[in-house]
Amino acid sequence: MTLALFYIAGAIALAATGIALTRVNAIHALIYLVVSLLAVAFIFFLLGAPFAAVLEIVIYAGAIMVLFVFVIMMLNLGNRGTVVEQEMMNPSVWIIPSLLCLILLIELSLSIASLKSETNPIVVSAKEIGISLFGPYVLAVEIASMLLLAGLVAANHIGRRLSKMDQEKDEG
Amino acid sequence: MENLPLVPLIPFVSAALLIATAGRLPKMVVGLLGAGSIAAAGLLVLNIGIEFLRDPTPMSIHLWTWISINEFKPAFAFYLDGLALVMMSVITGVGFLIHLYSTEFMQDDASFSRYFAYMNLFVSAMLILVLADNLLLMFLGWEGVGICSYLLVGFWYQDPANGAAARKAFIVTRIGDTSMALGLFLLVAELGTLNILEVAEIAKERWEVGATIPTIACALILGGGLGKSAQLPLQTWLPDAMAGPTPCSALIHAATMVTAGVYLVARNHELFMMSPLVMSAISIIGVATLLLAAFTALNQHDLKKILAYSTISQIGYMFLALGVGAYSAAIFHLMTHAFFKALLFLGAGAVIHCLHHEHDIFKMGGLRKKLPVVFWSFLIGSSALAALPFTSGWYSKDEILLATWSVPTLGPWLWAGGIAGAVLTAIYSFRLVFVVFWGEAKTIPDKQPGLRMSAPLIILCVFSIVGGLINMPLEQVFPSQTNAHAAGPVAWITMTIAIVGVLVSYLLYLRQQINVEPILNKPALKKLRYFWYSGWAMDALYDRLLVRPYKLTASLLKTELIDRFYNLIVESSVASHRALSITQNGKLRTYAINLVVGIALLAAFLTGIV
Amino acid sequence: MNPLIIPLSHVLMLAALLFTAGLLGLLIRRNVIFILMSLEVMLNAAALAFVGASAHWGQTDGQIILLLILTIAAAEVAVGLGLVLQIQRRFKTLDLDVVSRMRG
Amino acid sequence: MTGTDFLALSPIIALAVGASVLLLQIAFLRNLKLTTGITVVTFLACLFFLFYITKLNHQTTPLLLVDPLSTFFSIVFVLCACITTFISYEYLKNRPGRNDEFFLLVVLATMGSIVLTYATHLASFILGLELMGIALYGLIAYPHQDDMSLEAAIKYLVLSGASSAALLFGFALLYAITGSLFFPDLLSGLASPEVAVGPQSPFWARQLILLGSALILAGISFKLSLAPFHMWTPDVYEGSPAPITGFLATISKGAVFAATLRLYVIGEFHNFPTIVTGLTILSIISILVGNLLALRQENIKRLLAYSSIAHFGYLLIALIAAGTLTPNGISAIEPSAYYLAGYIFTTLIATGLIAAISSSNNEENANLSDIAGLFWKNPLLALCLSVSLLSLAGIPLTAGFIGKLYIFQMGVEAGAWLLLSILIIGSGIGIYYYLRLIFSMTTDPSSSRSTLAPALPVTVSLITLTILVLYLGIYPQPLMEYLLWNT
Repeated sequence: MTLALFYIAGAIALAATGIALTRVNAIHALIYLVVSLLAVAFIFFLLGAPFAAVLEIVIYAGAIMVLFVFVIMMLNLGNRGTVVEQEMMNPSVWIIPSLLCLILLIELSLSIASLKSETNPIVVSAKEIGISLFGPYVLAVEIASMLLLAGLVAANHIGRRLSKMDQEKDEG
Repeated sequence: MENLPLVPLIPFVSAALLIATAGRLPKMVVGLLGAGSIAAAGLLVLNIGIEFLRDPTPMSIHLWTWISINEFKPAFAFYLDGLALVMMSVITGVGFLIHLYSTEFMQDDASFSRYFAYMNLFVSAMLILVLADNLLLMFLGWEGVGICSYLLVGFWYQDPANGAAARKAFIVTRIGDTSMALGLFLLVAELGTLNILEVAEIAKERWEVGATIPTIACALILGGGLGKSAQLPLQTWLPDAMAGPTPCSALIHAATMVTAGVYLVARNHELFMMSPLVMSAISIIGVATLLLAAFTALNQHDLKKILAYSTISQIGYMFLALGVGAYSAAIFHLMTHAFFKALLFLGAGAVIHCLHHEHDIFKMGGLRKKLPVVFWSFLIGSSALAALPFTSGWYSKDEILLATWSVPTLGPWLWAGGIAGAVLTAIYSFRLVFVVFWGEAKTIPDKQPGLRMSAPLIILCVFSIVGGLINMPLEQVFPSQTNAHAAGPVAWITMTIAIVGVLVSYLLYLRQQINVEPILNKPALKKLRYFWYSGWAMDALYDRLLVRPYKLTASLLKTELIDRFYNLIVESSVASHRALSITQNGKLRTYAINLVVGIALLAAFLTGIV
Repeated sequence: MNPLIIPLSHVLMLAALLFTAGLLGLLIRRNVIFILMSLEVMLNAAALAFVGASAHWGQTDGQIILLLILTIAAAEVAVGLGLVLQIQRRFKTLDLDVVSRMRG
Repeated sequence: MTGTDFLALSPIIALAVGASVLLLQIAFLRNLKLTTGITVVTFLACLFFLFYITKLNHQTTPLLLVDPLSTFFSIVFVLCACITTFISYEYLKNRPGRNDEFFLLVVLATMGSIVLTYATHLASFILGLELMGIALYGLIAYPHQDDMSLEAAIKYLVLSGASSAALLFGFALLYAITGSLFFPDLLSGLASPEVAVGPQSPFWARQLILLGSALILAGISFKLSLAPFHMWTPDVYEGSPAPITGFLATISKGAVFAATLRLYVIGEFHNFPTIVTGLTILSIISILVGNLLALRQENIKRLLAYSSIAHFGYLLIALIAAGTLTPNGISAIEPSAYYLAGYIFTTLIATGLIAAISSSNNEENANLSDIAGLFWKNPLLALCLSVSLLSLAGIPLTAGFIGKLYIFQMGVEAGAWLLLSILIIGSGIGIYYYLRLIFSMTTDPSSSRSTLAPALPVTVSLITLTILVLYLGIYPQPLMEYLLWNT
């Protein structure tokens, strides 16, 4: 039963990702990506990691994807980019990369398929994660806060408009 | 004693300062820094010398190990013994006088600061050379003085001829240096060390006297000495090196650097004694060089070239002394030669300075009254050079010739060569004095040497006379010589032969009693004189023997296989550069594809799928 | 719930598939926003592998790495989207091939 | 957390406090001079603590191991960061717009490098890497009115993100096999005894470990810009502000290498012959590709980028040879640490000088023509650059020579003749383009317009670095002994 659920969720995740990355419209792509992330979150749940599943939904699907949506809305792209995007969907662009990725995938799967081990999952509760997060991993939490600070400062600076002249150029 | 490392350091720091300020300092400061640093080093040497004489045990100061690879641990370490002390004193003492002289001689030169930077750097490198306790550090100093010599010969680089002279000096000595480097490699490979004391010790244990390997090693190292000291067959660069400023010729090409070859052999005498063959070669080379250079000096009329050939000739005497095992005599002559030859060069510099840069002695004359200080210095310098009795040169040359006589088999022949050289030396040195200072005045001096030029001349005059009385602390360095004094007549000839030469010179050039013109102008003799004038046509010989065949082969090979091979390297490098540059096309996707290719290949390789 | 029996190799296989899918997206898209999305997919695949392995060993470590990956992804996306804004402003396009000028 | 823990962490805490103070200062009072001052004080405080803990050997939680070697690396990095601050001030002071955040990001990036250097656990490894990375994205794109810096930043972000993902995926595979993220247990202390690593371990386990290692190696090679993962390097170096080019080429790469060294030695990766062979191939390609690409490069930033590719190829030789020399691979540490320190100081001189040139020219790039006649205009700085280039070329009496000699010696002992011949070929090509730079400094000054007179702190730092490079080349003994003593 769980195994079947896992395959279904996996298939959904893969298919949604595939569709998302071949969309022309960014918003459509994002919706598919959210679906994919939800499917992965479900897999986390199946693997006995409910806390991870919740985080995946809240942060990935909830926060990061919404960030994308904001930016796309701010840019108000419309259909300007669509033409270029369609041009590059012809085979000459994707055939070599696809072959490369196929080779890499074969390599990965050859090794992974040889893995023989039975999983005996134990449900890891949020409490246990909390204990180890503020036990051995407490420094990771602190450093992660610095990392977010760096991201914040960098994004704030980069995203800022430079000057009035710049703004006028934008509007014009 | 602990401040020994400061001796080379002070001139080095001064040179670094002068280079860093790049001529922005006022000349006054440059002069003070340039001459002052040498004076400071000289005072330190004096201090160290006094201490050393009180307790004359050799000591070495290990500063640090440069690198350590298995057994091979070349160190930055200085070794102080009597020999090093003598050399240091000569370098800093004579060096200081020459620097002082230079402050006046060069004062109108635009590159005043550059000059002192090079000179200080030279002194520093020379001090490292004589203080080094291992051959690698010595080689560093060796190359350092080579560079400084190159820079100073080509000091007035605006004239292409000077540049050519500098290059010639550099390339010819480089041939010797390469040979020396090969010798050092051989020593490291065979003995595993370059420390001078250890080399001597291990060599004695491991090798038999006269075996092949020590002979090859000594011959190769000797090659370096021959190049640096302008001995046959590498002597051709020194006359051209006179293109540099005269005080630098006095310091580098007379007093110190050119005698480095003598120092090299003396310092490693225990190694050289392993090979009697090389020792005989040294003495024969010495005699050949001293005769050849003396004949050439006789026919020159450029004031500085005469002195240059006489330097080659005098170093020939030193090599002769080394070859017969009279090391302390060689070093003794090195020291006295440093005094009187520096004196002569500085005197020549004063003449040239006061005579609108005139070099031709036959355009001078009658300067006896006009430039009295210079005249007296020349007279004293030439007497010492000719080894007139009781001058410093007399003591040292006498010692060399007497030691030569007592050598079995070859001895008398070498002695005869030395005596012939002594006569010639006396003739050409007094020819110089008579032609320049007597007779009618052909060029009128426009100025007089000032105090800063006269004072060094006077001090060097004193040393040139009494320098022979200095007792050098060399007993512990060299094996004691058997002072087998030669029988009466030999000793008398040795001691007085120079007077004959002076007399001949007097008759020929001052009195002109014997009119030799008709004989000299006979075609055969004229050719011979020209042959001598050209330095036994060595340059032409090398041109025919080496340069032209080289150029010929080069031009033949230009289109040939070997060159094509080298061009292929260049072309393939450039072609692969171009090809690789094309891959850097700036497209993110290309880069990403490359990244994936890399991951795929790496994964395939590591997991063994390929 | 009955014992969850999902073989580790299958989880890793799914992660590898998602990883290559993200990589493919990175290789064929020219629009910066899509490239950033592909990056997210790749990071998410790595996170999935960690959670799978974490479940296999019954440890918390893998899930904590997931948390860190989320943090990193968030920060990276924030900076990346800032760049997207600025690129759109300056070049009037999000096509990376147009933006690329340096070479050699 | 004990007192020793806090002591061990004190350098990182100093940087964190500094970053917080900077954040507050920027919020209330924007003043570039004040910001620079606080940054310098932060770095000096950090250096103070680092010097205080030089002898400390302490595992602080599983995440960080403070040991003398890492502390040595951290001292080098923080010193360089401090000098970068001086150079950056010079670079920023005449630029319009808000420049204060620059220093905050520099402090955070430096913190990332220290965390990375001390890392003994995947969590700290990846956090340090990404903290440095994210701060660097911000720094590269800092002058975002400049098209090139935007291009450089987006290229770096995308490719670096992809390589981080590969790195993480690789670690996930290792984790799946061995159940540990702690470096000492990564391969050896296995959670399940039947999967003991080595020739006796089951085929599938080794297979997966090697696959994971390949992905990790790919990720690390990208950060070290080893060929064939090097292509981003020239573009990013060229597009970055000059002080950040220096940061990327020195601290960023150095920290990744320091962490890799530790991962390699503690994780005992050298027990896998195929990994060593993989490193050999990477090293050979990097040396050849890096040197060949630099051959006729006119842009100095790009040239340094290419040369850094080659230099990390040389560094790999130490790792490769170490495995065959000592069973635990520890002999890699001393030569590579020496080489790395020499390389970092040397490169910082060159990039610092380029920063000074581009600040005075008010343009981002320095071409060969921009340094024409430098010997006549500013002989002192020209001398510094010459020493730096000679050291990069590996001429005796410079740090670069001793480093190369050290690595060469290791190669000889390990009998890695192929690698050594490649090293010689690479150095030969290298001499050509380094000397080409020196020659162009001696050419006629009239062809270039720039005047060069950087502020005192910059000049002093560059001269200090030059003296350091010469000192390490003439008197290498103390550092060698220090490194030997502490490994």
